[in-house]
Amino acid sequence: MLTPEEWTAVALSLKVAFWATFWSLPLAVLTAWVLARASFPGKGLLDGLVYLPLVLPKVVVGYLLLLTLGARGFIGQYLDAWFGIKLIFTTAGATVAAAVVSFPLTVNAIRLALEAVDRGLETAARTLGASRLDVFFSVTLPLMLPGILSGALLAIASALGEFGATITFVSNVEGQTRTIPLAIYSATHVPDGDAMALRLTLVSVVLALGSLLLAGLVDRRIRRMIGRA
Amino acid sequence: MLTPEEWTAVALSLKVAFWATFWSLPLAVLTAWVLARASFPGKGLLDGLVYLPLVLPKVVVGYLLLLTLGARGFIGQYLDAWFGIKLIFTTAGATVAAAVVSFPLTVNAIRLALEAVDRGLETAARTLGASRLDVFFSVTLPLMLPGILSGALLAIASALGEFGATITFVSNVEGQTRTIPLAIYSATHVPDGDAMALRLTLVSVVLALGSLLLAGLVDRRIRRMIGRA
Amino acid sequence: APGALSAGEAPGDPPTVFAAASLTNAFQDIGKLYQQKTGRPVRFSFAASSALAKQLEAGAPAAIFASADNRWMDYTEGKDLTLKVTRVTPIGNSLVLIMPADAAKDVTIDASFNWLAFLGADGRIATGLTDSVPAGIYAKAALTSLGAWDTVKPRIVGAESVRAALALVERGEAVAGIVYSTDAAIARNVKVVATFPAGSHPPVEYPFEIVKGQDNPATRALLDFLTGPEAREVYTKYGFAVK
Amino acid sequence: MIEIDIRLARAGGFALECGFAVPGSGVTALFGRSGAGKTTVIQAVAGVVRPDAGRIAVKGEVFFDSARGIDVPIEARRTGYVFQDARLFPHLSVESNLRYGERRSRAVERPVRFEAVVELLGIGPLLTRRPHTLSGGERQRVAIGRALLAQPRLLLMDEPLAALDEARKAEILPYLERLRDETRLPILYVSHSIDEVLRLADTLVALREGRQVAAGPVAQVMSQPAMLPVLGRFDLGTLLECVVSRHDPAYALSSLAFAGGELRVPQVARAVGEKVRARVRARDVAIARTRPEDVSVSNLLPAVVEEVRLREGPYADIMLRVGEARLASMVTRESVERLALSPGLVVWAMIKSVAVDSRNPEFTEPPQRHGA
Amino acid sequence: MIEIDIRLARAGGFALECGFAVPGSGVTALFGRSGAGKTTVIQAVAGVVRPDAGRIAVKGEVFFDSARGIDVPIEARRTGYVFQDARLFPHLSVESNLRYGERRSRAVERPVRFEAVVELLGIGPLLTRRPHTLSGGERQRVAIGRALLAQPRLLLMDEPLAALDEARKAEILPYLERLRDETRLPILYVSHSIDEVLRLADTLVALREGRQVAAGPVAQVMSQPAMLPVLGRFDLGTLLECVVSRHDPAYALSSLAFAGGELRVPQVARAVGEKVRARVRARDVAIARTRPEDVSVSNLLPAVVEEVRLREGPYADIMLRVGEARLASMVTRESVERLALSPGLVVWAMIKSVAVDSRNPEFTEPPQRHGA
Ligand SMILES: Nc1ncnc2c1ncn2[C@@H]1O[C@H](COP(=O)(O)OP(=O)(O)OP(=O)(O)O)[C@@H](O)[C@H]1O
Ligand SMILES: Nc1ncnc2c1ncn2[C@@H]1O[C@H](COP(=O)(O)OP(=O)(O)OP(=O)(O)O)[C@@H](O)[C@H]1O
Ligand SMILES: [Mg+2]
Ligand SMILES: [Mg+2]
Repeated sequence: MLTPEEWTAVALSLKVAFWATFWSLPLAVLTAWVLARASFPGKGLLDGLVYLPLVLPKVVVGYLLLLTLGARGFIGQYLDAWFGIKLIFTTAGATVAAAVVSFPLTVNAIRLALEAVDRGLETAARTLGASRLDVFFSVTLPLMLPGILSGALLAIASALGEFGATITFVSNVEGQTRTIPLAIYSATHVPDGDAMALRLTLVSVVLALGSLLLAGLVDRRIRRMIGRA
Repeated sequence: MLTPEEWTAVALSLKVAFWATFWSLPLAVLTAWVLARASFPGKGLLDGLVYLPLVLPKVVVGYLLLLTLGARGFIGQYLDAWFGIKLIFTTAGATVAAAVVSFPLTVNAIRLALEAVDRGLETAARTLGASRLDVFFSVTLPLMLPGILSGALLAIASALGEFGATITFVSNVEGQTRTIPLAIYSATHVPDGDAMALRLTLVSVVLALGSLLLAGLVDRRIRRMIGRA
Repeated sequence: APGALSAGEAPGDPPTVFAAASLTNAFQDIGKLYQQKTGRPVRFSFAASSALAKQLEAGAPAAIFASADNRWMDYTEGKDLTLKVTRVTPIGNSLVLIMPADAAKDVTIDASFNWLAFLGADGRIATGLTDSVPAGIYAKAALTSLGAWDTVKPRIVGAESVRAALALVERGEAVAGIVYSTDAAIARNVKVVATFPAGSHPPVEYPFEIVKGQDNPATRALLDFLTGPEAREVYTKYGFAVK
Repeated sequence: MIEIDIRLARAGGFALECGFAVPGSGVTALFGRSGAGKTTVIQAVAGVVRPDAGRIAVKGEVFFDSARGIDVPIEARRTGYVFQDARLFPHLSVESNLRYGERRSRAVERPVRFEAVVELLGIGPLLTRRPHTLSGGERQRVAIGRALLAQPRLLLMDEPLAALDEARKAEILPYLERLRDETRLPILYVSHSIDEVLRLADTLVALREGRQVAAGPVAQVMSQPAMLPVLGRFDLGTLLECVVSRHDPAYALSSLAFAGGELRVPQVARAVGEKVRARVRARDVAIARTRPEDVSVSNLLPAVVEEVRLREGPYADIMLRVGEARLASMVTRESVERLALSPGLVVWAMIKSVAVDSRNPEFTEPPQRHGA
Repeated sequence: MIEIDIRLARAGGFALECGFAVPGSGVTALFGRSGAGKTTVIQAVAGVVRPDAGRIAVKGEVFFDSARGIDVPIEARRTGYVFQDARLFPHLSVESNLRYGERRSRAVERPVRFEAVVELLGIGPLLTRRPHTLSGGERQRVAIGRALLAQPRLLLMDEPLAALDEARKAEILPYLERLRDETRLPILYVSHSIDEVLRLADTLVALREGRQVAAGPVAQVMSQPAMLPVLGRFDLGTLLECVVSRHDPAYALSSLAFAGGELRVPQVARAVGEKVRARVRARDVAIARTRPEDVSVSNLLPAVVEEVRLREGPYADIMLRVGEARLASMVTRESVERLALSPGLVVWAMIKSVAVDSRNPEFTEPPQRHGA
């Protein structure tokens, strides 16, 4: 059905989408919490910064990543020198690109869920002796779960579809950074690549529906758990 | 500061982002409602369909739009023949592309907000004589406003950053379809275009921050209005 | 917006030229000259040749298609979208090897050139996507004919456009790049260290054709202007090989 | 006529089964302990939960009938539901909350006036406020007003007064009584307070663990032995059907004639000849062997001891016959011995205080039973 | 010692200003009409709202002091707060809700046992359920249990029993009393029910429109004229400080000696010699000019009329002197004339029923006042 090369792209896409979501989720929860609950000078700026990857063309986002996290980038050089972390041309870099692009979506979904959490319940938890942090993990976070799930789903979906930032930042290195969208992109630029593009598009669709189905199941279970069903 | 050409791109971007959001919002609210509240066979499919533009590379989305809504497209030909609506090369087409790409984000934000609405209040409204539809407009919708706002913001942001689907669907025509991201793309193909690309990137950033600021103000007012402040 | 929906290709609109993105700067200059001379404006749409070809296929009302390689022109011809009889190929390009200006060392590319020594331990070489972006396709062809493809392939990074490949070399992220000479000419901080032998790859050509149904005197005049002497001057200025 | 005959099982094991028919006007109290199923019954009538099977009809209009597949939508039932939790709309001001249902009622049918409700509930100063700034009691008052202004054809009240102070309760109860009498609005009323129930209700439905223990006119139900575990001991008493016989404006007193004689009570707002109901709590009835002279107790009635029931603890229940009527009294066992109370003994009943309910007498006719 | 002296203004115009110091153990009732500011005071103590200025200290520990910039975080205050709305965690089972605070308390300090609380509140069958499937009363019971199990050093209860039936209330109150006595847990208790207040409270703080009307020991506060508008007329009464003088197990009665003689009451669970408090409602006191013979009323005390106050309506307030004690009585104006009651007249007070509160007598000592 798929060529080995295409299977590689599919596997890589899944890997990138999973890790991008996995790593960005905790940070997204933290950011959402800060944006929804904390108030400090410069919050508006942080807010803007978070949504920036959404509003900028993805190619520009990729270019900015290149400037900062490339081997010669002003952060990237230290990542390499100090930790031996190389992002450019690597799967790790593709993961970073996907994470950055999906970050605003994740944060937004989680933030909405957070704002819907009844603060009266948080207050009640504190009167029962729970510290703010404890309240967050024992009350706020469980009540936010549907939102976090929704955020994760968006993150995975957009990571699966991410193209512009990835190709600009880490280019197309076979087996390293060549995700499904890159493969599709290539296919659409070859005069007779339509069949391949279609096959890969179908794979994307199946992946998307699959993850939605899974998310739906998990969601229903969570809702039953937190008594919102 | 900006060249007339750049101003055109900025104005066009704003126009496209605004109208894309304006037209897709009601449909997004309806879709979110159906996904959150109704249950019917094939709902999973609809769910998947909604998220598709997110999971597919934008270039593919644009290509699919071209296939369906282009002048020879299987819907597009009737749009033209029956209503005289031409999408290809036109701002209207760019608007459609932006709307399609941002649709999943909008739906997701609105859906989360909808799920957070206390159904007990809807029941209360019905005991007071309000029909389902009436309840929706008088109780559910106002309580969803922060989510809708958040969805609109995401829609505007992603419309401002949309590139792949637009250039593939409606090409890159100055004054018609050359939005900021396309202008940045063009700028990178011109010698000394870097300065222009940078300027336009800055404009994007300013627009993003501005709309966030505006959204924040509106959001605070809405929350005060619905007693969630 | 009612306004947004009604905008379209009205009869009085200027003709639209579909041009490969690499022609952006040259065509913009030529367009200005054309308007100065004839008083008639021209509209351009710059995108990847593939995207433009697909748009033509979907019924985009363009007048002229200027492709960055023959394959897509053959494609539109084959679909009966553009008129073979109007085909002209006024310009070409050459494929060059570039390096960051600060690390540049002139080399000669031939069958015996030691790519691995040239690239160093883990150096990368940037070019367009080797199966879709024209520059990348030519690079692959050239390396293959030089017998170096298999050794170099793991080091190749394919960018979404020649410009992106250029950026990787400019930034020093890649040790070298394979791009068109025109691209190298407009880039700062990179230096051409070698030109690929002309025979190592199919000629880089930019075929122009008139779109079916648009073959009228006005379009002909425009096509003539695009291949005329004023245009040739502009092409030269941007480093194209004028034929 | 309100006919309810439903079965409903809930996840956690609770099952409701009850069937009763009560008059289509007047107040029907649903009485029972926490978790007995009172709210569930109310919800079924409102259409908020759907019974597994059964039938619900109000004044001849069928709301639900599983046999005939009828299930009228919530909004078409027009049941003014006051929820146990107030459920005010957070996005609307107090005034808009109040107007919500009013706007949706037919203009020609608005017996409940906005100003009257605001005045009565003392919520005038709150009209521009948002619900989240209200105190618990204020919220409940607004919820009551909102339900009333929806001009319902049936009022469902789920412990509406629990969050209110005595003074406020004392103000609202007469208004509900007036509403009941003037608009003939039937009211289904859930309460834990037997005082509230006795004051307001014509009909009583007692629930216990989802089962209907008793249903019928208050006076009749209250005397059923099945009610003993439902009612607390101190709340036992007697209901007397009376007719206003005389007013004594100088002392602000009225006289009520009943089967056993005449009662002097604080002035009632009913014309002479009208029927009223008086409630005498057993603990408010003392017994004397000889007629006490010069006591402040206004009501001294000759009586015969019918029955003496000694109970655990210090108390005994004495049933007295006063003329044609029966009267319960609660005294200490010590007093029973001291006075040598035994059936047949002729005594005097001293009634220290009487609660009079000026209900519209036509509602006291016994309803036809239906169902379980 | 619980010292509260706070000022707080809310949007909407409401301003709270109150200052009182009450003993650091025993029950302090916050009493007042809907919207008086009771919940606001409780919230300030819990740390849920921050006063504009003032000081809050519990047992020497300062929770809040605007002058010294102290504002202890909510969780460090360990106030077991039972909210007016139950606020159960929807994502946790009933058992996990109950355990939530328990887990977060220090294991060495757990006087309140899980099993005891579950047993007492009758929530054993609900342990595996989710909050959204509970009835209103069940929810409130779980909320009470959750607060108790957090092993608080102070219990804040905002109308915790309003949603409960009389029988359940009657079960929970003694447990709270025991808790109060055994763990010396101070309780701040908001209630509309003067009966509940009198039964539970040692100290009473009365609020009216955000102002403190009175504060101090219950007996002292209840007799203040400022309390008249706060209390309903029917709730007037007298509190008598008594000593248990004798038990009469045969009749399940006890005798209490007080400054005016002796009272016979249902048996109290206190040893002879212990102090208890008895409450006599004015409406439960009748007056006779001559000693009535052979009446079931157990308590007949010689008295002297001190004052006669005629009121509007049918009633009059009579102040009696019984030995050293004073006793309020409520009779009809008609009786005043019929018996020719006037100051100086020697009469008999007939006390039909007495509510006795077996509180730990050491809590009745007057607290030091502080602030406003
Ligand atoms: N967040 C708020 N903003 C503005 N006003 C408020 C707010 N919360 C309470 N109030 C007002 O403060 C006053 C006191 O409220 P509080 O909740 O303390 O009353 P309460 O004595 O507990 O009454 P209830 O018995 O009805 O619960 C009320 O008039 C109320 O409307
Ligand atoms: N959604 C539900 N799922 C499962 N059980 C439920 C649900 N709602 C209520 N119950 C159970 O049904 C029983 C009756 O509940 P209901 O709310 O009718 O009681 P109630 O008589 O109104 O009690 P209260 O006076 O405490 O409000 C209770 O035992 C309750 O736990
Ligand atoms: Mg209930
Ligand atoms: Mg309150």
